[in-house]
Amino acid sequence: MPATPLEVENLSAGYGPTRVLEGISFSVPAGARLAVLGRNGMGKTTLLATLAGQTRRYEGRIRIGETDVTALPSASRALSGLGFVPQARCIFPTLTVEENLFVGLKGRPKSALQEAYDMFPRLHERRRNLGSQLSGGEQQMLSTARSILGRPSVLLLDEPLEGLAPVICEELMKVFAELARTGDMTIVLVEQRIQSALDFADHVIVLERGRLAWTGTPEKLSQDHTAVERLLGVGSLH
Amino acid sequence: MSAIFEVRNLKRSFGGLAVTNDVSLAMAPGDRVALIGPNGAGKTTFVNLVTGNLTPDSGEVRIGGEDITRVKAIGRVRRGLVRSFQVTRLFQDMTPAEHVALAVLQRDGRAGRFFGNYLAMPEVMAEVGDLIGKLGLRDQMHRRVREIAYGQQRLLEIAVALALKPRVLLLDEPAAGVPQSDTGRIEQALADLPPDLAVLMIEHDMDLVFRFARRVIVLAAGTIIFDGSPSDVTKDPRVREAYLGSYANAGHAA
Amino acid sequence: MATMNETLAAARGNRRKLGRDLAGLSAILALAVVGYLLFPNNLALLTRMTAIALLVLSLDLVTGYCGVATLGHAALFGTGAYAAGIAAVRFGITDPLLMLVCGIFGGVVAGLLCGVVILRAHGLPQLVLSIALIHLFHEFANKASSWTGGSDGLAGIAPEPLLGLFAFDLWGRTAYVFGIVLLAVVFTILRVVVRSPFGMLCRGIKEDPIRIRAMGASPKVALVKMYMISGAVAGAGGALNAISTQVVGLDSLSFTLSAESLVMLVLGGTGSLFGALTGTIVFMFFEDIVSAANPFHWLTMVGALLIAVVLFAPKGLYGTIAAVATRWREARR
Amino acid sequence: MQTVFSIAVDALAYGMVLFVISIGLSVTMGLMRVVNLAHGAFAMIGGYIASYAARDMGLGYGIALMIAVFGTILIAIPIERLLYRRIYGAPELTQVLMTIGITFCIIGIANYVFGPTLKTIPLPPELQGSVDLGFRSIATHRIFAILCGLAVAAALWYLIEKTAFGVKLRAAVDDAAMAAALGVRTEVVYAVSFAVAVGLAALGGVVGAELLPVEPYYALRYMVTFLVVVSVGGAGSIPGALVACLLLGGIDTAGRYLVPEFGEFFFYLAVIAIVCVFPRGLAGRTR
Amino acid sequence: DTIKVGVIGPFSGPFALQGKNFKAGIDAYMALNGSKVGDDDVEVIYRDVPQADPAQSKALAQELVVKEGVQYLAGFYFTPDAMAVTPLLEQGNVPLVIMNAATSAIVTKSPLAVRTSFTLWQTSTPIAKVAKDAGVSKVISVVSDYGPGVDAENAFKKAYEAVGGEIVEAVRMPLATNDFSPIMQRIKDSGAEGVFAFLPSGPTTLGFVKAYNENRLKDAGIKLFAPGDLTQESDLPALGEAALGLQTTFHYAVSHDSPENKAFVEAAGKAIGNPAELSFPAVGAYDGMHVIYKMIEATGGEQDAQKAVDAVKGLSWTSPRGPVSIDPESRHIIQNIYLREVAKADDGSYYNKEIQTFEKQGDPGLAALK
Ligand SMILES: Nc1ncnc2c1ncn2[C@@H]1O[C@H](COP(=O)(O)OP(=O)(O)OP(=O)(O)O)[C@@H](O)[C@H]1O
Ligand SMILES: Nc1ncnc2c1ncn2[C@@H]1O[C@H](COP(=O)(O)OP(=O)(O)OP(=O)(O)O)[C@@H](O)[C@H]1O
Ligand SMILES: [Mg+2]
Ligand SMILES: [Mg+2]
Repeated sequence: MPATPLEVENLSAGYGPTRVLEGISFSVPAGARLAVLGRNGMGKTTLLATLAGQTRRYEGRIRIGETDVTALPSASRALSGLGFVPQARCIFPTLTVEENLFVGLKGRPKSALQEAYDMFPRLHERRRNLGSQLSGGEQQMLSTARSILGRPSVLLLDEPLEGLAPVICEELMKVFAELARTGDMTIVLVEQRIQSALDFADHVIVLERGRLAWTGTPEKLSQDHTAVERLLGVGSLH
Repeated sequence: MSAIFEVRNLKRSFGGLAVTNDVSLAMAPGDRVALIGPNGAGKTTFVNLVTGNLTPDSGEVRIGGEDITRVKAIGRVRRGLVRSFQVTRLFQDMTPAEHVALAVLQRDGRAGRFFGNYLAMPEVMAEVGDLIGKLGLRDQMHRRVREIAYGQQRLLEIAVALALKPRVLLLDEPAAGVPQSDTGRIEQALADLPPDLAVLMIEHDMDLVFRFARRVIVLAAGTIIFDGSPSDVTKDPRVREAYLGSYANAGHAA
Repeated sequence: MATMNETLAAARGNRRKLGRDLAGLSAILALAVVGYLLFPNNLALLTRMTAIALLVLSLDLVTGYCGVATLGHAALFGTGAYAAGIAAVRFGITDPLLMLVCGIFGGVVAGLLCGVVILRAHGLPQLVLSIALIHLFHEFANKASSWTGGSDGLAGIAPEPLLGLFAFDLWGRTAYVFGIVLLAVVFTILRVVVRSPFGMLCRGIKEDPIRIRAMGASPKVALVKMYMISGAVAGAGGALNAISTQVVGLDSLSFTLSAESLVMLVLGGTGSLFGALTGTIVFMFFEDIVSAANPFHWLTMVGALLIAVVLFAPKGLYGTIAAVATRWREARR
Repeated sequence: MQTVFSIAVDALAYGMVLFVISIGLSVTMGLMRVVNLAHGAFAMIGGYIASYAARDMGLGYGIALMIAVFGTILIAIPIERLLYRRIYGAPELTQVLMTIGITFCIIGIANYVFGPTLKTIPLPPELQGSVDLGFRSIATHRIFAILCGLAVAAALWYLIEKTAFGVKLRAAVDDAAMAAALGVRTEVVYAVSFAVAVGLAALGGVVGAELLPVEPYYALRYMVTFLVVVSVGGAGSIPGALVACLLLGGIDTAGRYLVPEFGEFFFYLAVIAIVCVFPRGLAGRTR
Repeated sequence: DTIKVGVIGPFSGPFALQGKNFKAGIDAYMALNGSKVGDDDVEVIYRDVPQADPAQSKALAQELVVKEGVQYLAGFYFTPDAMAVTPLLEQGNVPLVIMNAATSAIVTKSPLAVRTSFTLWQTSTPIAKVAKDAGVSKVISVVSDYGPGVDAENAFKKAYEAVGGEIVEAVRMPLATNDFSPIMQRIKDSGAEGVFAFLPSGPTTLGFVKAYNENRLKDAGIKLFAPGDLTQESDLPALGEAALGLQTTFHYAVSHDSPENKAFVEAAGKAIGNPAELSFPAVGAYDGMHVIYKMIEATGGEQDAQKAVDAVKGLSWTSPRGPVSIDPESRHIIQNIYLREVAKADDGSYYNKEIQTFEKQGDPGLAALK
């Protein structure tokens, strides 16, 4: 059995002097689909950003596959197999769509761009436009496609459905599931639409004020009404 | 009922791509309209055209019967046409109270005054407190915006729009990025709007759309392909195919 | 009930700010007295510092509060100086207060002119507009030498005694006191202005003019107004300079002075009146000390100071101290 | 008519010299978004090195040029690592403060080490003298500068627009954190770009030395000129900078010929007019 | 007692070279004549005004007088800086010894001002005759567009027209001109037989002289006449071949052949470090110190500005530049003006070779003022 693709031990992190995350540990098996849930401002984005190497880490270790990336800068983590779709999308505004995708290629041949266009034909239509001229949803597509192009072994998705039309959401969730199913990609998903997240995931963790408050399977969470009520602030899931 | 807001044959293209293609619509006071459509259909562009952030190639925009096509963006706001932004545009170093106070003062034409301070103006503070309270931002009132969570920034965005006392309100994805636990706040705020206010909301969250709207307009590739009641929209095959997908089957519309 | 509390809390916040204003004002006056006692023989420098402080304050109004990038702010200062000087030399208006009024008026006119041009662009091109403007002003003053004395400077300004009582003497006491009073008055007025709804509007414009427009306010109009206020302040500084040194040179309309005032502002910290004052005082004192210590190679020391400030106090001297103080206060809570 | 041609030739030559010297600044300012007021200082260092190599050590012009470019890069590396790295992405005014500080220091050091007199870089015989164009003559070294300008423009345009490095550089500038998250080693990209910019500055300092002679105050004396042409062109755009240099060079030259006493007026009025019509510069990149 | 002399000049920045020369001249004088006058020690205090900045200059002068207690103010490279301090002199009871600033009017602003340098009228007048004698009767005048440039233009024009020459055109060009090709084109098109040019010494002179050669004006036989600022000794190594044969008129050449000058050049060369940097402001400073020493002698170290100034009115001595005296009326220096030509020495260096002398020249500019 190969090493777990992502392992986090006792992680604490934050911004400058403010600590946001506190003692987080979990690990994800290959091909897993992990959903990270939690109310507004509980640290979901911070967790993903920390995994991607973009916040200040105070304690703890992060391992991707065989490599301990704890001390590595963001770029090295990306090169050892991490993909990151940030909540803010972070499109390069002065680059064209094609150039945006190109940055995500991580040295793969240029022909691989076609994969992205197959996934989102809309991007192909707009490939000569500047990133700043895209509509909100198109930016979201671009951000997702850009990360997938680099063939990450672990893909971190921060609210990838925000601003997308319902049909596209469905399509996209299917694509994610497919990527995970073929076994070579582990997906960590942060999502506000709890139901979509639970439908997709096979593991769930819930954050509460920067700490791990709940772990388990989606089915278990659906039944744990008190947890849902307390941790997610929603009456029930249906 | 006469239209408070009317758009006629609005057109705009970006280098050959017709993003808004002959769009016409009218809204009466009290209308609650949802504008939906696939990504890149031209919804945000439509709002930009209407508010004067972009100039149309042709067509006409009217508010309260007055043709405002040549009026600048600022003039449109002063005539009661107010928008919120798809990606929040707030002043990162100012507090929510300052945001709302500034909007209130501006609306009353006092934002150019060289003396005095809003904190010492009871009537302004009363209104600020009222609006902030309605949107549940009271705890954050005097914190800087950069320090408050994104969901709450969205609520503030709406508070600022409301403080301007619009006659027509255009909301561009007000709930994007707001967690489910907080969408209720937005809904409540929308429900409390003055009844004679006309509201057009762009949103991809269908649950919210169906709870809010009494009329739905679907825009695809720059053209209106559907304009009707929420219960009919799920039955329209073109809308289902282009936009709703299996959502239509889930039976939320009822 | 809630509103009652709000109003109370707001009133309390307001009082706290008022307290800070008074503290600031007394700080200026205390510093002035200390300066007088410590350097009774160097009042000329202190007066010059006061005049430059007015220029830097005025720059802070447009740069710090409105986010306008300019390397041509001396145009306002210089116009004020020339207005006061020309009034005295060519029209015989030698009453210092009237000269001050002329300076302020000149500054306002220059502010209006510069504002209208500079606000046509943003960022780097805006910087370039301001550079072009200051060069035009400079060239104009050079050309109009029958009025301005050209590159020889406008000499022969002989202000009457202030209020008919206090003559401007070699020791510069009158000029110094005049300058300090002027600074204190201007500072007080500016505190009110930046706190006012108009000040809030300007801060909003700095952060996001599109948002301001969506609120129905015109950034352009507000900024031009601010530019005129700024012109009045800079013009007052220029007039003070003309009155106290009794000459006006082309340097008061120079790119160098503009750049220097920007350096002082950033050194102290933008977006705060105290920052502008701190920057001026620190920079000019430092320059005076190192240039007296080694008139030949002091520029290197100034360079080192600027680098050190960026490395260790990236928000400017006052800005960084204020930030540390806030953090410390918050940590204690 | 002949006069018009004559002015055109002068304008072309002057514009190209401006271009060679300031194009490096377009890279730092437009692509790396660093308002690098120390650009002239690096050009000056290049000039000093070349002057030392060619005049005092008696090396050939070409070799001196190479030594100047690489020597300046070598000197710039520690400055980049220690100082510039701290201001990438900082507010513009902070960058202004830092780079002015660096300029002051370099001026002070140059004044101390080389003294305040002018330094020349002896031209090789091939570049001395002038060439007859039929209706007039033009200095050979100016033709050399024109060719250098064209070569630099082409090479730089290709590097930025067409190579993977160029895309990565632009991405890193747009959003350094995201570029890193996609596997771009932003520090390396920045360091290389900075080296390129500094090398170009040195090249410009040497090639332009006939027009802008090397002395300690060089670093500040021409700072405004560089800043103006780069911004009028639209920072970061190679064609924009080229057009701006030729245009402003032309206006300057024509103004100086026709109405020398109002030369400055013309130049700066033109700058204001251009910026008012093109508020982002002639070919400004939209953000 | 210690008598303090405050010297204000550009010791850093773009004109640092000139400030350095001030210091070299002063150091040379004190090295040769000791730092004591009678029982009093002389101490020099330097203050830096990098570019013309009258306000700064005045503030520093005030500081020197009030705080440092200097009895003499000296230096001043730029006219406005000197003008700015004239109102202080009487109140402060200090004489002002101007070591460079070259606009005629300064000495009229205060009876306590004495000048030991030159004026542009003084140096630009004789060259008119030189031009005429060389058989040139149509000249175009090209000067930098600022005070001294205008002075030079007026001086030349007056003198040249007086000897029957014609000024075909008078061009004023911006101080910050880098590329002189269009100016050269203009000179060509004017149909003049010669050019009168004034540019402040510094980097632009290099561009001007080079453009003059490269545009083949020299080959076309259009002669260049200028006051000596154009071929300042410290610029000659850079100008090199291009300057060869240029004729200028000036009050001082480092090459002046006299024992006084030999001693001066040696001492000043040592003081400045690199003798190649030595140039005319040094001699102005050197003679300025001479005047100050005489003033101290006359007053016995007491602070009495009027007495000090009266004492040097009519003073004459042999300066490194030749015989000079202070005009009792204007308090400006009367001196020889030399016509020099740039020549190549045996060791390959370039120098200004004196070829003609105009003796005892006063300042024609003062007459023009009236
Ligand atoms: N740049 C920052 N500086 C300081 N604090 C921050 C910063 N960004 C976020 N925070 C704080 O960190 C906490 C966690 O924020 P985070 O963005 O990780 O939450 P989240 O769970 O992703 O919320 P959301 O559902 O709104 O996306 C919040 O309280 C927030 O205020
Ligand atoms: N300045 C522009 N130049 C070129 N194309 C543009 C420009 N602005 C928008 N577009 C294009 O116009 C189309 C409509 O954009 P718009 O932002 O209006 O879409 P939208 O309906 O709001 O989509 P979403 O739901 O994703 O926000 C998009 O395809 C976009 O790429
Ligand atoms: Mg988040
Ligand atoms: Mg949109």
